[in-house]
Amino acid sequence: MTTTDIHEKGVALTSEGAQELQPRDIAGGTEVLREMGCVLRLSEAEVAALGDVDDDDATTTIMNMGPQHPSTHGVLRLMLELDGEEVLRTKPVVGYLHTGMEKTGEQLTYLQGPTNVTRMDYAAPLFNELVFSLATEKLLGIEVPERATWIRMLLCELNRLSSHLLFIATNGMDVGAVSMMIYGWREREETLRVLELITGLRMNHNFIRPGGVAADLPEGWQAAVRNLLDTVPARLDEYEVLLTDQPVYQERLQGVGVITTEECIALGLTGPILRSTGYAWDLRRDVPYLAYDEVDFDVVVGSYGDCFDRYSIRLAEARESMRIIAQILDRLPAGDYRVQDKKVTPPPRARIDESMEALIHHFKIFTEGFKVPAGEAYAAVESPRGELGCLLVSDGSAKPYRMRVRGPSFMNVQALPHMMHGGLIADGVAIISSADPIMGEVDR
Amino acid sequence: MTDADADTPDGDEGATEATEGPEPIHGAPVTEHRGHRTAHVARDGLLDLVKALRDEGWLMLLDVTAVDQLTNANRAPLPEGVAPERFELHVLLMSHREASRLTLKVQVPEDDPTVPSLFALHPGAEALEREVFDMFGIGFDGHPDLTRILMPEDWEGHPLRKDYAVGRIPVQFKGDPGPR
Amino acid sequence: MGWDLDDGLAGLDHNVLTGRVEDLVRWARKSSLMPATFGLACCAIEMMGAGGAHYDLARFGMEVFRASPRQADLMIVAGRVSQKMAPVLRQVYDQMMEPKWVISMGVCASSGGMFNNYAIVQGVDQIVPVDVYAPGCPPGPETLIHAINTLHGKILTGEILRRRDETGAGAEIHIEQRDGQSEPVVLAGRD
Amino acid sequence: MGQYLPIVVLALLAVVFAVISRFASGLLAPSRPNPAKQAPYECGIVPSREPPERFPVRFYFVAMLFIIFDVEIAFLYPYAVSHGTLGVGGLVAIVLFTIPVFASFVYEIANGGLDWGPRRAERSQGVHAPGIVSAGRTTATTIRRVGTEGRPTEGEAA
Repeated sequence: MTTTDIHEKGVALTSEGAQELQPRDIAGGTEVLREMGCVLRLSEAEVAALGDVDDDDATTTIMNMGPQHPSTHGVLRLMLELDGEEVLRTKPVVGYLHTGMEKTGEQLTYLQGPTNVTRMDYAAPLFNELVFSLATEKLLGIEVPERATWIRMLLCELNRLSSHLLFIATNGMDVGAVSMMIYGWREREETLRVLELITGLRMNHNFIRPGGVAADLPEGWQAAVRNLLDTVPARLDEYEVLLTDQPVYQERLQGVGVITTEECIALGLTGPILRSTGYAWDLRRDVPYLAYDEVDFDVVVGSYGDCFDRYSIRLAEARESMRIIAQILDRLPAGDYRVQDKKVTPPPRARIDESMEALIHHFKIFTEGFKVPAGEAYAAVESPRGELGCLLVSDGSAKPYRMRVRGPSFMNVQALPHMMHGGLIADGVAIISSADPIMGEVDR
Repeated sequence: MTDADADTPDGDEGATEATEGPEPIHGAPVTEHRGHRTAHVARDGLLDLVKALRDEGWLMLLDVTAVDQLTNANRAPLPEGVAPERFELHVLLMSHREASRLTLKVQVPEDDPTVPSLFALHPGAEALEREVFDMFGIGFDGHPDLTRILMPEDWEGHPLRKDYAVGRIPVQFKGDPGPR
Repeated sequence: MGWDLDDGLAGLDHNVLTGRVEDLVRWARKSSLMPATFGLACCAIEMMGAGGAHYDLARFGMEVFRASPRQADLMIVAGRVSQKMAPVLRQVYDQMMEPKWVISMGVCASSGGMFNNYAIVQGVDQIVPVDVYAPGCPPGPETLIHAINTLHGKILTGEILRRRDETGAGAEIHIEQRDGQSEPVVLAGRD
Repeated sequence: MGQYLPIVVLALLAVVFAVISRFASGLLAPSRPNPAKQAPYECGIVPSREPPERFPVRFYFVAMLFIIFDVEIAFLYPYAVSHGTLGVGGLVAIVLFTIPVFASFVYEIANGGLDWGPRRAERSQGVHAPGIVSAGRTTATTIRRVGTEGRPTEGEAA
């Protein structure tokens, strides 16, 4: 079925057959088990208790909250079974942004890897590059210099800030405060300007590479970051006035999409959703990587596990990130920004004109790529959405044999049906927005 | 006495390194590589090992993925008694109390690629196993809804297998680029 | 509303009385083009950035992103189109009201970009007729606004619709990228 | 005769406007019908099965609400404009008109027309936890900061 013959037939074959939600009468008893949530199904006993509700008058309609929908944060398709406005069963159908990145990852060398991986979670691209680089460095067994580690931490916290600002903007818009999009994006542009000054690009930076960082920090980066740290906290307080004290906002988010710690752990959820249930688990503190054990920050934990908690956690985490950035500002060590191991780092540009070996070295690293010893390595970082892991299997050649990225949003999307059960469609929109899934990371 | 202690530790040092390595978990041999602990378990022993580990504190299932070892020149060494097969299932578990991760490796033969599903123990595994089925064609018996998750429903073949072409369209050279 | 007498009728400058209805219709279509939200991947974030306060698409009468294709007449394909998404994209394009235009934002939409593999449609022009290709990965808001202005110019002259009637293909205009910082950045830490 | 002229002109204008707008779109807009345009829009998906004709009763409550408030207002406007000249007689007439409409509104509230879905009931009784839905709950009160002193203790690891 190539796209051309869709063109002739004129009829778009968009039904995905078995992947879709089957109506009760066709699918029979086992499908009703999905009632509680796509994954945490009802037990037979609960379904039996449910069974006596006579189904003939409550005709449930199955409706598509499809790939092209303003509030599904990208191309997520949810099939909802509705009784009037109330959501009974939900099934996420994903794959509408499947880009075959893991297959492409096997064709690119380790130096080209970050360009492919950075397009997975496009709200926080630097985290993908970081996790790929950490896994590669674990395979190589090399140590990245102090300055590179701290630069990576600075960039990741800036990216976390911009990702949480994107969340606040879209969360406000999804719940009806459309002007939040304008406010949220105003701050995000400030953060992206600082990232553009440092890395040269607003997104998909390819700045964190195996072996360190692509370039040193430019002149005047302290002034830009300090200016950011002066303006954004005041703006976050402005959001508090705009959103938190609003009865409408509270009414839409409090008590909606409640989830408990046991359910989160059973579903494999990490990040703000797990922390919103009151369970303090943050990789930056519990399995420290980079230099997070030398920086002092707080892990923010919620109390009820509903959408309002997740909103408050992300708002507070944005402030924590700025607190970390302030500490990095004064404690950034000097030194070189890339590992000086000849095998991994190409020689500096000036050396190439002088020595023949440097030119050969430069040529070999950029065309054929450096060889990584055979083995497997798994690295994980705390991305704004949860634990982002990267498994690299190397067969000794210059290209990874298998690259697997564990996206937190993939598990968060599977938990949506569980949180949306029993709520209204409007609550479902607020829940999708609170889970903040990024479809690039779900479909890879 | 003292020199006896002096030399025996070196002796033992060499010995312990070679023979047993990290101690086996519930009878599954464990190898350690760059801080990446891996337990090798047979297909039928998977469910009770995961159950035992879960009662021990390995509560969260982080990831279920597979590696097609068809064309892997130098593959990670397997402990003796574990026959290398084409597919290798990686089950990644995490214990919050010890703040550490453990990978379970299951060898899956090519002719009968089925593995018992972990859905009963960790419901979160449903989507992960659907993705492994979609990308590698490894069946999971006991899985409630084993269908494709990423590819369209009527897609033939399993893309992440090593014998599946990348599907690259050769880029034609459309005329010479203008003066640089 | 002047009349340069010594130029005779040619001196009559353009105004309401002497304007053609067709110009009025084209001007109306140009200045209130409603884009359909077809944000797929990274380019969607930049498209939202273009709609935000700093780059402000509202200056061109386009700040409202219509969700349903019934009320939209410009489809910005922002992001990579996967094989599973292709029929949906064609369906939404068919359901859009006439006259409709398509901007293919980003290299992934225009030509498959860096993902030349089984999963990505190598160029959205295999599915829908495209009018403007915006290069960049992702194209910055300036490039998107440049693409929109180019489209506005073509709509104003009206020849975009004449060609659509004869060939059924889009105008296929290629524009160059216009974002990034103007002055170069000096790298500190030379010591 | 002169007294009714404005009403006639108004009616004529209304008819003319209706006719013009009915046929203008047919003439001016480009029309290229294709099967997709007639098909219902379901977020880009071609629905494989027809949507059921029977709607749950609750949707008709919303229709009732609209009738009660909108239509009633339409009748109150002319009264409000001329209530001075109508005097007490007008007031009695309007009150007599409003009472049955208000009765249907009370019937609607009794039948839970406004209480959509169990969610609201569930939340108001605080089934999950007390204080989950309360104005006093702000971002500051609902989160707690766990410093770097230690990982989750035995109990919390649930």
